[in-house]
Amino acid sequence: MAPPAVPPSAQSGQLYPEEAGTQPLLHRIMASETMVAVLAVLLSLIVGGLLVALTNEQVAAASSYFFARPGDLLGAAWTAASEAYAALFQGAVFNFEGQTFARMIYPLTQTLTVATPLICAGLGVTLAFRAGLFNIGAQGQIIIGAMLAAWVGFTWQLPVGLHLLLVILAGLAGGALWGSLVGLLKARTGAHEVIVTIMLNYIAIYLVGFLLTTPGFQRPGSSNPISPQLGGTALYPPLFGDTFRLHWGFVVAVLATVFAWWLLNRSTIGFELRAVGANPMAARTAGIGVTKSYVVVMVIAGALAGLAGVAQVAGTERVLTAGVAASFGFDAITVALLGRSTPWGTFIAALLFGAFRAGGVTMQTNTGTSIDIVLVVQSLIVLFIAAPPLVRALFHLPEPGAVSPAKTGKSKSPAATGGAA
Amino acid sequence: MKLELKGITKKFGTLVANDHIDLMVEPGKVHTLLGENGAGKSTLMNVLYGLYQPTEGQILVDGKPVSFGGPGDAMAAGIGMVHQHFMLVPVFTVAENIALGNEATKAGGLLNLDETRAKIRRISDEYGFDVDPDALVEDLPVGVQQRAEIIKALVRDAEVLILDEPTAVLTPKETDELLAIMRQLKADGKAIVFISHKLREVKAVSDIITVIRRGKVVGDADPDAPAAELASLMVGRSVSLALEKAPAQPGEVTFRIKDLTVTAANGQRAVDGVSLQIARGEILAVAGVQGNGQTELTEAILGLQDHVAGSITLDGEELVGRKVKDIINSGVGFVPEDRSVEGLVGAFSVAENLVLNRYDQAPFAKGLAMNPARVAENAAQRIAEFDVRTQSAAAAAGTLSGGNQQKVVMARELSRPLKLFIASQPTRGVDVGSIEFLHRRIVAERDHGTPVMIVSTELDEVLDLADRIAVLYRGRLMGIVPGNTSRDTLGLMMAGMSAEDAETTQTDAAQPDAAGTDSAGGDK
Amino acid sequence: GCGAPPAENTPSGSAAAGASDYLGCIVSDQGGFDDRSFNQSSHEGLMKAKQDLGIKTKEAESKAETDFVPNLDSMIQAGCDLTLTVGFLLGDATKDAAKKNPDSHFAIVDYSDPEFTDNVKPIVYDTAQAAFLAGYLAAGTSKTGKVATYGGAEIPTVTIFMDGFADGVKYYNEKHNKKVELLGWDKDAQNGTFVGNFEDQGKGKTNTQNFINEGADVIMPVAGPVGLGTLDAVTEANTGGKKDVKVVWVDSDGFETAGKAEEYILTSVMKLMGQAVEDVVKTDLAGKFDSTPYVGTLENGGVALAPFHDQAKNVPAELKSDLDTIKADIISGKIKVESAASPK
Amino acid sequence: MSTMTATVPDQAGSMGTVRNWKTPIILSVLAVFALVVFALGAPANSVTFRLSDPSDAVVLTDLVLSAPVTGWICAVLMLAAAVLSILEVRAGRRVPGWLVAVFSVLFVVGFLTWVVGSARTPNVALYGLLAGSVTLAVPLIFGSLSGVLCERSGVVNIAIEGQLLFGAFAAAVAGSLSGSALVGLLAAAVAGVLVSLVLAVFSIKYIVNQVIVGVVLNVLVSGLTGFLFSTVLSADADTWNSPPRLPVLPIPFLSEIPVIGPILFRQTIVGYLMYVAVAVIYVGLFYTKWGLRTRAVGEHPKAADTLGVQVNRMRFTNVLLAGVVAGIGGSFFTLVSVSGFGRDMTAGQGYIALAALIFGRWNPIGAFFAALLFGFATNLQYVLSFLGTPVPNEFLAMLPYLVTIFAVAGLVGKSRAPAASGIPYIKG
Ligand SMILES: Nc1ncnc2c1ncn2[C@@H]1O[C@H](COP(=O)(O)OP(=O)(O)OP(=O)(O)O)[C@@H](O)[C@H]1O
Ligand SMILES: Nc1ncnc2c1ncn2[C@@H]1O[C@H](COP(=O)(O)OP(=O)(O)OP(=O)(O)O)[C@@H](O)[C@H]1O
Ligand SMILES: [Mg+2]
Ligand SMILES: [Mg+2]
Repeated sequence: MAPPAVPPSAQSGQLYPEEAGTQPLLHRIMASETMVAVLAVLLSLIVGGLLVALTNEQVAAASSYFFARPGDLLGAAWTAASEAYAALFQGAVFNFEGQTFARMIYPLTQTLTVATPLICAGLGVTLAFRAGLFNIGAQGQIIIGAMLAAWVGFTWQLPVGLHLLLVILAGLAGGALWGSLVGLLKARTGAHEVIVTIMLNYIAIYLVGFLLTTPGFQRPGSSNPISPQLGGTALYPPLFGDTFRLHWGFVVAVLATVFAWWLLNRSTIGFELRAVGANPMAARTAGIGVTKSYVVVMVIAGALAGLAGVAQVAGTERVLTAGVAASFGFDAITVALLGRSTPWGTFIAALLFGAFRAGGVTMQTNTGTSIDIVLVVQSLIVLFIAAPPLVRALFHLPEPGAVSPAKTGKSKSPAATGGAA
Repeated sequence: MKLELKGITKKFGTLVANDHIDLMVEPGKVHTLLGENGAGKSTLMNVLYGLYQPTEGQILVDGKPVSFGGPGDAMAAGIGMVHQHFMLVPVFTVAENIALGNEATKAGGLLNLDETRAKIRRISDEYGFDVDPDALVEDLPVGVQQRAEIIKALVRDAEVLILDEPTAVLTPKETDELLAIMRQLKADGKAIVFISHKLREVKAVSDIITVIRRGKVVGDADPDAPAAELASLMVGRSVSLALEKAPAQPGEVTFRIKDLTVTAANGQRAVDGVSLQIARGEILAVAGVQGNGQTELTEAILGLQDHVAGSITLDGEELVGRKVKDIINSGVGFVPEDRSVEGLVGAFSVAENLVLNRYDQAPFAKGLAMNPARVAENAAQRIAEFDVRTQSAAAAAGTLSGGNQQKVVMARELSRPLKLFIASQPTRGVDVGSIEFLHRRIVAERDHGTPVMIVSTELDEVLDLADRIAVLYRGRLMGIVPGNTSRDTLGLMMAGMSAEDAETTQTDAAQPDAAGTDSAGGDK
Repeated sequence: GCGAPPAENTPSGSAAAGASDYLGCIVSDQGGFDDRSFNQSSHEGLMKAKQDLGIKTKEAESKAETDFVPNLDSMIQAGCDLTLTVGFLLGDATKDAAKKNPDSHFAIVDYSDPEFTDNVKPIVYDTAQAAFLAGYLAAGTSKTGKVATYGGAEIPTVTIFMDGFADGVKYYNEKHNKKVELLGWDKDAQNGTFVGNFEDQGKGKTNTQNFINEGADVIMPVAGPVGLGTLDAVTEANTGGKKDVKVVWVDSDGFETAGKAEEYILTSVMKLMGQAVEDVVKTDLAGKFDSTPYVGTLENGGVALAPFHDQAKNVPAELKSDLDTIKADIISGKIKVESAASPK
Repeated sequence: MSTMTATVPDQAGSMGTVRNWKTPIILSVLAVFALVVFALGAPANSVTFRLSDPSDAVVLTDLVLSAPVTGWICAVLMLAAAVLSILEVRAGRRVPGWLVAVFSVLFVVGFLTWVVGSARTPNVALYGLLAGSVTLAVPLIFGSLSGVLCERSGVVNIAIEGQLLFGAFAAAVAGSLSGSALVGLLAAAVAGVLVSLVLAVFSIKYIVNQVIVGVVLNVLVSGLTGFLFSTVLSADADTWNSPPRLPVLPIPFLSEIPVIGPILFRQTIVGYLMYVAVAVIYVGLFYTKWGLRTRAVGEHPKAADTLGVQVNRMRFTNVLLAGVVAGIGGSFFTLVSVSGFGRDMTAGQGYIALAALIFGRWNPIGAFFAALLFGFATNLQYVLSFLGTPVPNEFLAMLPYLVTIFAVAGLVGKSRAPAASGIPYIKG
C-alpha cells in the first residue's frame, strides 16, 4: 500500500501542448480527452442498458421465441433499456411530463441537492489525496460532523443567522476532529491512514448509534434512535422557495469548491500539501513539515466532510439518525477519483453522481429498474475514463499526438516518485 | 564468443537515442564506450542486453543473427550486464539476488539456495571477491554490492560482460581492484564492454575505445591518446579540464561544527565526532566514498536529522534543534545529493520548484495567499540566468533532463542572499559545459564571501573546487588537508587512513581493505 | 417475488380487471421489500389488496435515508390515494408529506407520532403481548434452563419483542418457582445483545453459537434476515443429535416463510401486518379512512403466537393450556405486559 | 559527472528514528492501565473458563481463576515487560517481537479475567469464544491472503471486498443452479478471478492507478450483485439463491481434542483450505522459486526484469491467483456461514482484510494472526454483550476497531510495504 492515490493526470501539466496544434481539427476532437470522457459515459450506459435488458421480464419472455420473432426480443430489450434511461433523465435533469415549470425543473434541483454533500465530502477526499493520503474516512467524518451540527441545531435556541453559523461551525469542527485523529495517528505513530480511516468509520457509526439512545440526542418522548428535528433557525434556508428541497447548502458547497481550489492552487498551505503528496522527501528538504501537513490536510479534509454532514442535517434531512451519511462518504472517494483529484473536477463528478442518484430513484419507481444499476454505470464510467487507451481501442480512435504510451505513463508521475507511505 | 552490433537504432518517441550504431566485441578484449551524458551508451547496452527492443538493426552472435525478447534471451546467449544503477533487490540476501531468475530448485519446487551459495563461494574464491552470500544487500557497502552484481553475471556463465559505469561508486582503491578483476576476466577469455567517464581508468584498462556522441559513433580512439584529446572527442569541441579560480581569501570563521555525532535510523553512528569550521570566502570540500556520513553531515546542518549531538553554529547561532524551515530562512542554501528525490518535486512546474523553499515568503506570498505572477517572474529570470533548457516555466520539472534539473536546484539555492552554501554532488549528471558554468557560480558565491561546503565523491570535482578538503570515512574525519593534496593521498584517506599516515605511506600499495563502509546509513 | 414487479406504468395495456382506479402506494425503508421483515409483510399486504380489491399499486424501495423524501414525492406526484410507509425512520418524511398534501391519505407501519395530521394512520403493534407468550413457552420447553434472545438494532420495535419475551420467562419462573435464565437481554437495564444491523447473517450465526455454547436451547432472534443465521447455527448444532435447540421466529410464521430449518422452529411471534395493511386499504377504498392508530394486540389478532407445527409434540398439553389462560388474561388485562417500547 | 548512487528503490521510505520509544511508552501505559483496572479494580469473585462442552467426547474440567490473583499476576508481569522494553530501547536495541507477543497475551488474559469477572455471570465457554473467533476470521484471512499475493508482486489490491462479494454471489448462484456446493466453490474461485482480471488488465495493461481500479471494482461488484439480487435472485430464490451447504468434515479423533479440535479439525472444506492456503502461500513466498520472483517483482521489478523475470506476467498471474483465494473466501459467506446471498453481505470485511494485511506486515502468517485478533475481538464483544457487562453495547461493538487502531498505531507503526507496490512497471 505504498502509493498515495494521486492520479498522475492530476498533477502533470500539458506535456506536449504544441503537438496538438499541428493536427487536423477532426483528429484533435477525436483524440481529445473530452471525447474519451463522452465515450466512456456512453459505453457505461450501453453496458448498463444491456444489464437492464437482460434481466427484464419482457425480454426474457421474448427470448423464448427468439428464433421465431427476433424483432420482439430486440424491441423488448430496447424498450426496457430506453425506458429506464428516459426515467433516469427525467428524474435527474428535466421532467417533460411535469405540469408546472417548477415540476419540470424539480429533478435538476434534486440533482443539485443530492450533489451537495457529495461535493463537500468529495473535496475532502480530493485534498487528502493531493497530500498523498488515501482518505477512506469521509463517511465517519460526515457522521461526526453531522452529529455535532445537529446537536447544536436542536439543542440551542439562537437567533436566525447566528444559529446556522454555529451549526456550520460545529459540523466543520466535528469533521475536523475526526479527520485530525487520522492525521495525528499517521504523523505521530506512522499508522497507515487506510486502516485508521476504515476503523474510525465504524467507530463513528457506533458512537452516533450510542448517542442517539441517550437523552441528550434522542427525541424526547421517543425511544427510537432519532434526534429531534433541527429548529428553523438552524436550517439552511431553501434556495428557491419551499417547493424545492435545494437549500443554501449548495451555495456553501460551491464556495467550498472555490475555497478548495484556492487553497490547493493559490495558497501556501496548498503548495505545502501538494509538495508533500508529490514528493515528501523533497518537501521535507525544502523545510515543509511533512507530518504537520498530514495533520493540517486531514483537519481540512475532515472539515469539508463535516460540511457534508451539515448539508444533511441542516439542509436535506433536518434530523440526525445513524444513517445520516447514507453512502456519501464512500461515493465521495469515487467522485474524487473521477474528478481526478482536482476541486472542480470533483465538483463536476459530484454533479454527475448526484444526477445518477436522483434520477435512479425516479427510474426505480417509474420503471421498476433497481437503482443498483446506477452503481454499475457509475463505476464503469470511472474505470473507462481512467483508461483512455481502452476506450480509444474500443472505438478505433486515434491516439493523441505521437506520444508513445510508454512515455505518457512514464514513472515520473507522482504516484511513483512520491511513494513514501 | 564474438558479438556484433549492426546498424542499431533506438528511438524513444521522437528522440533518437542510438543512431545506426555498429560495434564489434571480441573475446579477451576490454572494449570501452566513451561519451557524454545522454550520448546513448546505456541505451545501446540495454538494447544489447534485451531490455530494449531496437527500432532498427541487428545483433549477431558468432556471426549468427539473434533476437533478444528480453534479458533472459541475452543471458542465455552468454551476455551479462552490470547496470549503471544496481539491479539488486535490497531486502534480499546476496544469494537470493543471485539465484533470482536462475533458481535451482529441490523437489516440490522449493528453492535450493545452497547450490547458489556454493557457486558464489566458488566464484568469490576464483576472483578474490569477499562476498557473504547470506548478507542482506541493503546492509552491504556499494563496493560489495557491485561485486555481487558481477557474480550475478558470472554465475550465468557470461562470456560478454557489460559494465556500465561500474567505478562511479568506488574508492580509488576499490577501482583498482575492479580493474584487476577486469584484467583477470579478460585473461579468462571473456569479452568486456566498459563504460566510464573517468578517462584515467579508461586509458588504464581499455583495448579499444569507441566514442559515441548524440547517439552516433564518431570513431575509435587510441587508449594511449592524451586525456584532453579523448575529452574533446567526446564533446565535439575542445574543453578545458581545469577550473580557473583565484586563490581563496578566507575571512572570519562564521560556520562551526563541534563534536557532531549523528545517529542514523539503523542505530549506527553515521557521523562520529566531527569538528570543522569554514570561513567566509572559502570552499571546504568534503570528500569520501558514498555512504561515509556525508549525507548525514549535510542533513544534520539543515536540521533534517533527528538524532544529533554536538553543536553547529552559524554566525554564533546554534542550528542544532531548530526547524528546517528556520535554518533555510536564516540563510543556508542547500543542494541535496539526489535532486530528483530530495531536490525537486517532479510533478511541480519548474516555476514552483524554483520557489520550493521560499513559496511562503515575500514576494511570492502574502499571508496565506501566493502570488503566481511573482513566481512566474522569478522563474523567467532564473531560467534565463542559469540557461535551464525547458519547454516552459510551467513544464513539470520531472520532464527535464537530469542536468537541467540540477540547474533548477542550483538556481533556486544560489539566487538569494546566503550565509552558508552547502551543495552535495553539485554537478552530478551534468554535462561538461554546464559543469564549467556551475563551478563558476559556486566560486562566485565563495568570492561573494559565503562559506561554502561542497560534498562530492568525484575527486576531480573536489580538487577543482576545494580550498581545503575534509575526508570522511565511516563518519569520522580522517583529516582536513589543503586543496592541492595529491589524489593518492586523498584516495588513502578515503579508504580510512588518517591524513598523516596517508601522506607517509601513499606510495605503498598494500593497504588493508578499504571497502568496508556502510551504505545503509547513507540512503536517505 | 417482489424484486422486479411487472411494470405497471404502461396503461396502454389492458388494466387488470377491477372497479377502481384507486392507487395504493408503498415506500420501504432501507431494508427493502425483500427484508423478510416488516417491509416485506407490509408489501405483501398491499399486494394482497391489489389482488383482492383490484386496486393499482406503485412502490418505491429506499436504499438510504436520503431516498425517503424523493420516494414519497414521486408517490405524491403519481397521485397515490393512499401511501404506506414503513418504519420509524420514515416518520418525519411521512409527517411532512401529509402536512403538505392534506388531500392524500397516508399510513405508516410501526410508528406513531402525536403530531401526525389526521390524514395519517399509524399501524402499530403491541408485540410484547405475543412475545410474552413466547417467553413463557420458551421457558417451559427449555431443558437446560437457559433461553436467549438478541436483536438487530436497539430500537423499540425490536426491544418490545425482547421485553415481552423477558416478562414471559419471568412469569414462568414465578409461577413454577424455576430459575430459567434469559441470555441476551436484561429488561431492567435495557441492555443486551445486538448484531448492529439487519443484514449480517454471519453475525447472527456466531451469536447463536455463543448462546448455544452457554447452554441456551431456545433462541429468539429479532433481527429480520439475520435470524436465518440463527437457523443455520441451530441446524448445525442439532445435526447428529448432539443438541436440541429450538428457535422462536418473529414477525411472520417462520415455519411458512423462513424457508429452512422449519423443524426447529418452536413457534413465531407474529405481527400480522399484511392483514392490517389490507384492512386500511379496504376502509380507505370504502371512503372510511380514519386516523386513529391501529394497534395490533392479542385481542384483535394483530399480534399472535404461531402454531407449533412440527414442534407440537414437544409442547406438553399443560403448557398449551397455560398459554391459553395467559392469553386470555392478557386480553382481559389481568396480566399487564409492559414495555417501554409499547405503543402509547 | 554521471550518476553515482546505487539507487535503492526504498529510499523514500526510511525516515524512522533511532530509538523508538513508541513501543515502550504504549506498553507502559497499558501496563499501568492493567495495574489500575485488572489488578486494583479486579472483582473479588473467581472466573470460570469452560474448556469443553458437556456433550464432547473428552470433557475437561473448567478453568477457575481468581480474578484478583490473575489480575495482579498479569499486571505485575506486564509492568516487568514494560520495564524490560524500556531497558532494551535505552540500550539502543529494538523491543523484541516476543516481548510484545508475551505482553499482548498477558494483556488479553488479564482483560478477559477482569471483564468476565465483572459480568453478571462470570463464566464463559472459552472453547466457543475461540472457535467463533476463527469462524469470524475465515473470510478475513482469505481476503488478506489475496492482498498478500497482489501486493507482494507489486499490485495494490483494494478490491478484496469486491472479490469476496463476487465470490459469495457466484457460489450462491452456481451452487443453487447446480445443486452442488462444490460447483459453488469452484464458481466462487472463478468469480474472484474475474474481479482480479479486471484489476490486472486495468492496472497492469492500461496502467490505471491501482487504488482507483480497486475502489471502483468494489462499487461495481456491489452494484452488479445488488442489481442481480433484486432483479433475479429475489424473484425466484428457490432457483437462484438457495445453495446447498458445504458439510462439516470432522477428522476422526483429532476433532475431539478439546478447544483446538473443533478449530483445526472440525471444519468445512473451506475451513481446511484456509489453513492450507496460509501454509502454502507462506512457504511459497519465502521458500520457492515462484515466491522469490514474486517478491523480487514487488520490491524491484527492474532488477527482476534484468534477470529475465517477466515482471508484468508475474504480476498478472499473482493477481489472478489472488482472485482464486479471495473468491474461495467469498464462498464462505454463502456456502458455510449462512445459506444464501444477501445484498452487500460482505459488509466491509474486505477492508478489514486489507487492514489485517497491513497489520500483518504483508506476511501470510502475520495476516493470519491479525485477522484472528480481529475475529477474537469481534466475538469477545458478542460474548460480553450477553454475559451482562455494564458497558453499553455500542462501545463493545467498537472494540475490534479500537483494538485494530491501537495495534496499528502502537505496536506496528510504520510498516514497510513491498517497495514497488502500487507502482506500475513500464518497460523501456
Ligand atoms: N526510457 C527512455 N525513454 C525516453 N528517453 C530515454 C529513455 N532512456 C534513455 N532515454 C534518452 O536517451 C538518451 C540516451 O540515454 P542513455 O541513458 O543511453 O545515455 P548515456 O550515454 O548512458 O548517458 P550517461 O552517461 O548519463 O549514463 C538520453 O537523452 C535519454 O534521456
Ligand atoms: N518522461 C519524460 N517526458 C518527456 N520528456 C522526457 C521524459 N524523460 C526524459 N525526457 C526528455 O528526454 C531528454 C533527455 O533526458 P535525460 O534525463 O536522460 O537527459 P540526459 O541526456 O541525461 O541529460 P543531461 O546530460 O543533462 O543529464 C530531455 O530532453 C527530457 O526533456
Ligand atoms: Mg543522464
Ligand atoms: Mg548511462
